[in-house]
Amino acid sequence: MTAARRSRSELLLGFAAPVAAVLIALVVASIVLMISGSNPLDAWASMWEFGTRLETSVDAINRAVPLYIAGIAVALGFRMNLFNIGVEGQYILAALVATEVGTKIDLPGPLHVAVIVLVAMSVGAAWAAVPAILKVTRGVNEVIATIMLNAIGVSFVAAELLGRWDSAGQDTRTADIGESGHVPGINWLLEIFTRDVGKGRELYGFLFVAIAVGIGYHVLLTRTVFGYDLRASGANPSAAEASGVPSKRMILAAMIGSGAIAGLIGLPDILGELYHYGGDFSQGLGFLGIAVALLGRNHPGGIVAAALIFGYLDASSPILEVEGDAPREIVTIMKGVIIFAAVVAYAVTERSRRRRQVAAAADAVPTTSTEIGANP
Amino acid sequence: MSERGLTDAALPGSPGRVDLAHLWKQRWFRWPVFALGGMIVLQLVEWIADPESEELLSGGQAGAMLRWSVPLLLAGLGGMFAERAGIVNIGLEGMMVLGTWFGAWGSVKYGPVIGTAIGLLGGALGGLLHAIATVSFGVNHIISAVAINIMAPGVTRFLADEIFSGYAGGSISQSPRVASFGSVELPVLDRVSWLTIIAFAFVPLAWYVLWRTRFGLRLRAAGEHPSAGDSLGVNVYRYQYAGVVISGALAGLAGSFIVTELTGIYREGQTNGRGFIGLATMIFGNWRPGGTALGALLFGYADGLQLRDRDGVHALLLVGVVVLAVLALRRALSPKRTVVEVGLPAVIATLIVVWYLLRDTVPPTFNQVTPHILTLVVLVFSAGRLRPPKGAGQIWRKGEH
Amino acid sequence: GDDDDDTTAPADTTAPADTTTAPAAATTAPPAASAISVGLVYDTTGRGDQSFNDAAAAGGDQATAELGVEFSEATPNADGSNRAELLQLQADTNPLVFGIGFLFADEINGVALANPTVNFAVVDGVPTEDPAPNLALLLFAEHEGSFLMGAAAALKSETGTIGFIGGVNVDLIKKFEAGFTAGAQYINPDIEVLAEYITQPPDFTGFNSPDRGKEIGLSMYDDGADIVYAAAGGSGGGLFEAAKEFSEGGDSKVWAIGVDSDQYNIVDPAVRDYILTSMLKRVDVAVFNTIEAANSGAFVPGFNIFNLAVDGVGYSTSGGFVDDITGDLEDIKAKIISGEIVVPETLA
Amino acid sequence: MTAAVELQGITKRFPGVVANDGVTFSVESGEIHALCGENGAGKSTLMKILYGMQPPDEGTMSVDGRPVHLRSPKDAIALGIGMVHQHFMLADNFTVLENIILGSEPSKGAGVLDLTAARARVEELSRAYGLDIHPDQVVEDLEVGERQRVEIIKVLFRGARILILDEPTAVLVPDEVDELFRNLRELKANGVTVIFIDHKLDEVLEISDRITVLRAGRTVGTRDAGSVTAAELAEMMVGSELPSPATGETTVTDSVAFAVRGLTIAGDGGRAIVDSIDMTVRRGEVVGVAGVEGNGQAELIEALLGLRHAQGTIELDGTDISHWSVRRRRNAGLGYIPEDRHRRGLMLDAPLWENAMLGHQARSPNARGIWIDRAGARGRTEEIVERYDVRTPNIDVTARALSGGNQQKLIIGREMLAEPKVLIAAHPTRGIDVGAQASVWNLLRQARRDGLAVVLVSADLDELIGLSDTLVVMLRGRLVATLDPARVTPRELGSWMTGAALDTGDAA
Ligand SMILES: Nc1ncnc2c1ncn2[C@@H]1O[C@H](COP(=O)(O)OP(=O)(O)OP(=O)(O)O)[C@@H](O)[C@H]1O
Ligand SMILES: Nc1ncnc2c1ncn2[C@@H]1O[C@H](COP(=O)(O)OP(=O)(O)OP(=O)(O)O)[C@@H](O)[C@H]1O
Ligand SMILES: [Mg+2]
Ligand SMILES: [Mg+2]
Repeated sequence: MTAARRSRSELLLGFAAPVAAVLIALVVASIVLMISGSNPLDAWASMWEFGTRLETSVDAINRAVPLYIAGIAVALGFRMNLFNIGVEGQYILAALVATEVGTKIDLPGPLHVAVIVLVAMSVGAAWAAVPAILKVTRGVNEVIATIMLNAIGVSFVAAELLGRWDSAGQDTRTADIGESGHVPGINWLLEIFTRDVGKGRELYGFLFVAIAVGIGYHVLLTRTVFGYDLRASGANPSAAEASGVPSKRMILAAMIGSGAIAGLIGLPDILGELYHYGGDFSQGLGFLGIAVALLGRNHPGGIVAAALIFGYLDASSPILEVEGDAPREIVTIMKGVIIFAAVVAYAVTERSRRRRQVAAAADAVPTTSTEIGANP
Repeated sequence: MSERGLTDAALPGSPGRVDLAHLWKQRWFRWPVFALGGMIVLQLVEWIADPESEELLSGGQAGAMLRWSVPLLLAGLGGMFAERAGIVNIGLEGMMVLGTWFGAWGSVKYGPVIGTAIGLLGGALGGLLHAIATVSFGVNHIISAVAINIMAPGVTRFLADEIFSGYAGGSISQSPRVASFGSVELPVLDRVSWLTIIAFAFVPLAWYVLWRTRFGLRLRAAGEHPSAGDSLGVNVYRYQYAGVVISGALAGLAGSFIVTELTGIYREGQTNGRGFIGLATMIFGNWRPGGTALGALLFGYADGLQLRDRDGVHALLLVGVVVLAVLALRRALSPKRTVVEVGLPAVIATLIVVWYLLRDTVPPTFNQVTPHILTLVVLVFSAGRLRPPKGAGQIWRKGEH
Repeated sequence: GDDDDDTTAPADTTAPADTTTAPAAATTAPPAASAISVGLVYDTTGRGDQSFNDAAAAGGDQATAELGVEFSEATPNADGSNRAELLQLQADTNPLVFGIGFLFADEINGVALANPTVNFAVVDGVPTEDPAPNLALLLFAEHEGSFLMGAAAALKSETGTIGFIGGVNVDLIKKFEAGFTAGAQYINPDIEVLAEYITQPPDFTGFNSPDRGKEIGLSMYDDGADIVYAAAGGSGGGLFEAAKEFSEGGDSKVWAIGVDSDQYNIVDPAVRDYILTSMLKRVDVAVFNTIEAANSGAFVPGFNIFNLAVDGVGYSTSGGFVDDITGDLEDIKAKIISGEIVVPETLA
Repeated sequence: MTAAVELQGITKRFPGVVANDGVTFSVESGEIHALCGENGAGKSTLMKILYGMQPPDEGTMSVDGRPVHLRSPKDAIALGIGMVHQHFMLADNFTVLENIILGSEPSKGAGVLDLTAARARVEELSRAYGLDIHPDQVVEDLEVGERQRVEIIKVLFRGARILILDEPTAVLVPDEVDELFRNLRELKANGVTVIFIDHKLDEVLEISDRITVLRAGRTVGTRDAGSVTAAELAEMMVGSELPSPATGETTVTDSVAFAVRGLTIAGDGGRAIVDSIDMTVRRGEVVGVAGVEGNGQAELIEALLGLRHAQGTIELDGTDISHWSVRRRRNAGLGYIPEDRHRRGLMLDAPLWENAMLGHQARSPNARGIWIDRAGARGRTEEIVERYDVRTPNIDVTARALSGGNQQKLIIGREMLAEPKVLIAAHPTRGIDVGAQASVWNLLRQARRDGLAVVLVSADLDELIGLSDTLVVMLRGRLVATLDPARVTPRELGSWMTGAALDTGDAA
């Protein structure tokens, strides 16, 4: 087998796993629907019809943008074998503080947004630094620490901050960020290609930030020495250390970087649609980010696909209820099955890939070793 | 509590001679002394903080402590069984969610006793899924568990919509009222649920099973050194399956307990992160049943107190100071002392005293996260001393090691 | 979490015969052919929450039955991320769109501005910006209803101590506490009112923690309260359990007060005898009235206040436990309506 | 005498490798039978098959004259076969007793352990065979030799009459080896059949009755120990004369490349792990560090590399580098061949070309500024593969796919091509076969000729004596002797390493 052919077949195998996962999810969901007395074909047909409308696509992409950023935040930790379960707490706290700062300042447009973004990233980074510091100084496991810090961040720190603020309407929440702090929609981008997407829908301008984050993540990890060090540290910490990578500093860097990206997760919604932090702010994106990163195998391209799948499921499922085709909750089951099937499929394909490489390497080596050892 | 399960559990020393140092080494002796000491400290604090709080040592608070500690205890024991077999289970939360739904459904249909058993099975089902992924397919333990945690609420919501919506009082997010398991009147604690008693009976039972039976020895071997077990003909996979399924079953039982004893109803989202706290409880207990029970009681105490008596939590700060002071003192007296080891608890204790004096109450949100903060503090001070099973979290494949 | 503000009320029991409020519906149903279609967007739990969303659904069902309107429903993702999208989806096909719950306030205002030919209504919501001209704000005087609950509790209490449990410490729920405390003190200035909130925002699990509701209830009863009022959504069920358990513990009989709908008729028979009364908040009436008005071309944008005067809030008498004090309560109610008593919306 | 074990035509294939190729092997009851062969010859595989851990693809087995079919170690145990593995199979956290009874627990019924009976049985066994162990000790606290005894008791506890030992002497110092051999003779006297694998031919000749040699998965032959010489055995194993690590003439120059002064690493209990070490390495010189494992060699290396905090000074070409970071030291010309290539040397699941830049990732040709230079790095990898004869299909396979010897050559290649001034080599030939070993030795000799200064830590005494220009002995963290490799014998060296020579007052 030539290298090119093998890498093509490996690529195919890489795609086969997630596709299989989605198919399995479809089958499982169909069976569940049949048992519960709905017609799965009707359900999929109306989800498909609805999902392919331009408006739904905009919704799906808008949903995918924060999911994507969350996926990248989680993936950055994963690449170093760090399980940053704390993305959840980091982004909520970051969104809260950044929004509050955003309401207090008044700067020209891009600057205003830039300050909010910077504050959000700093807060996310700072909150992620806590488990990182605990890990490197005291050896505290980051999974447990971040789980605890999620609760502490949201319940204690956030509430203590929020408790001092004015409220608006019936909700307890921040004031609105001024006009200059809004990120304008980018429907013009769609209008280049097609008709007006219609009233009430704006493609998030934050899409560009998400794309930039993805590219930055990829370049950093695969093209820089720092990224190499980071991956080495994840792949084999003691070997990395012997190669001159200070593992503690890498843990700090990866966690803080992950937290800084996590700080951005809430901003597409806040700067593009809500303009405040309150009860209508979406919680739980951090955990979904874990799912998205898993499904996307920590690869920036894979995470795009994963975020879009989840975005589409979320954006097109309401039609099931509106049309009365099926319980909307079927989508939650589908998501769960997709993730589960995907991680199992990845484990299986990874093992088979390994086996084939070993066999290939063995092919290249004569079984008798006596003639090895000539002087180079 | 040492790891040497087989040796230090030996019976009390030679009769006729009272040797305090020797007695102190015996578990049966140390525990009551700890308990007594704890009560004296609480009494002192209550007396100092008077008249802020009467709840630190009241019967109502004791009952609440027991109630609130049970789900954490069961989850903690569950986590212990899985990790003792080498499989990390942060999917306890999801399995507990399954337990709440199945427990409620079973109770509605067949009464609380059978219902509880069904809840247990529901959790075990989640455990089985985790075992299939991690043991049979070699999926990373954290990843599989996260998938289960995401999937479980979706499944229960769907099931609730399909089944509970058909009952009067039921809906997509809740069940009809569920009867309790029944309780017994005890002194001081008032009414204690039978299920609470059963749950605490699991503590010695778990110890006995793990350290005194063939099953337990093999299960622990699977978590310490699976290849060793394998080389002696032990079917490692089977014991890992057993550990994770038991783990799920205990988490499911915890879910059932929340439904039948703590609230009398299934509500979506009711587990509220207890699976994670259960895991912290296990770590707190150094992967041992007695320690896990202690951790669960501590967290249960904090939970109960913050609900029953907010001022009590304020007074409890003083207890924290006492504990930290003792810790700092012990460190200072030990030969291995370092500035950080002694200084850190001392500094934190001082900060807490300052806070105590400056404010009359702790902010309500602080109450909500006391167990979480406590967990972090424990980890910060003892992470190096903890002794998790060697193989926990590693993916073991037969014939690849 | 479940961010609805109130508790349990299934569709079929929202207008029981023995409540003090009368259905405000007109009885003449116009022919179905001319009826409008209505789009409804619930909050995250959706229809079947036995609470707020169900009350709104009941109004819609009533409109379907009596007016022949057709209505379609939608529920946001569990994390509430697509409220605006769903409002827009409904606005694409329906001339009248509802958003159920205060969390819709700003988003519905935005969608209303973008769809000037569609009418919108939001329950409990007040947007930060000026409301759009095609948006109706359906608001309730919960403090007035809670005032009656406070008065009832004070009249019935034998220990001189009563309790209030709020789900989440947000303004809407603080309004309940303010009215309740004022009502109790109106009857007995020396009364002691224990008050606790289960969680603080942004943690909204306090509306969904019957376990914590029960524990707080038990501790309030332990501390001498004999009547406790819960404005805590799904956590309220825990309070009823606490009342039952404490009463059966052999001490004295204690009471709970329900909220939103007539909970005596909803809860399991095992606990209904501990529900003294319930504060009624007629979301179903508000929804039905709004549909009816729009259907006949008389949609009223802006503030629509549902207070004691229009029976938008009230109290229930099921079980007959407050029969001995209905005279007093009616008296107070009249005074509130007449303006003689001014109920505060915030704590003194 | 009947044959205790009779293997006929055993074949076992792994992907790309035929580990056993029609092996025939027979062991008489009550004898000590050695199994020899170079790395990868298929010895362990054969024994795993005999122990039921791996099913053979072809062939038949009989035990005590009866044909058997083994599905798992359980079956083998039932037939009285026990195996002590190359890597100990002991749970550190368990007591000796727990480790021993695991899998064959005496029970009071209903699965309840009968610990009293078990303890009595273990004590009886340890008396009967002169194996000194304490059932209630935790394995963590045991020395290597004690652990091995636990492993042996573990096998005897199961009533084994046929005992398999896979490279039991690899981890032992000479005295411990003597102790082990005493135990084995005791076992033999009690009628136990012993099969053991060993690479050291003098040991093999000393203890065994008969010897079977495997080569490339085939049986070469079986000889009586009394009628064969080491040279003959070696020829059977490799098909030619055994390569030796001898260096030839000296290349030591006068210029000091590496100097260590007063290097000290503080330990936990107040005692230093590494205690005021002085060492000088000149260009072209190999300084061999001998010592029983656990006497501070590993820590010394870590300190030299900057992985561990230490007092004292380290000078590289006259510059004090003792406060430099690991990366700075490595960029300044400190090469490193790690003792455990999987732990310290490779990223097993990363492609070869990424492995080939590990340790040199921040410098040319692998990087330009902060950017990775992919073309440069891949080019360098191709060069390593070619010049150091790394057998691989391409440079994109993962390191895991390579055999141990090829992995080692990749590591040596990457260190050599980076042109180090000082090379720190820890056990550079550990676990690789004789052929690859010879090539590693050649590479080191070559580098030494080119003026490289080498610090060589090894447990292989022949290798140390053969390659070093100067030998130092490390004992409990201190350098206790400096020896001339030209004059010292392995046995003398061994007595220095264990401290025996210190007591008898031999001078350095
Ligand atoms: N599980 C396995 N999968 C694939 N190949 C294997 C496996 N086990 C052994 N091999 C291969 O089989 C061959 C024989 O290995 P074996 O371990 O029996 O050698 P050995 O003679 O014991 O060597 P050593 O002296 O290094 O212990 C080697 O090429 C090895 O790589
Ligand atoms: N479990 C296994 N599965 C697949 N291949 C294996 C396995 N074990 C060994 N191999 C293959 O066998 C060959 C040699 O492996 P092995 O580990 O026995 O080498 P070694 O020479 O003993 O080196 P080391 O000292 O690193 O163990 C390699 O090709 C390796 O990939
Ligand atoms: Mg949105
Ligand atoms: Mg071998």
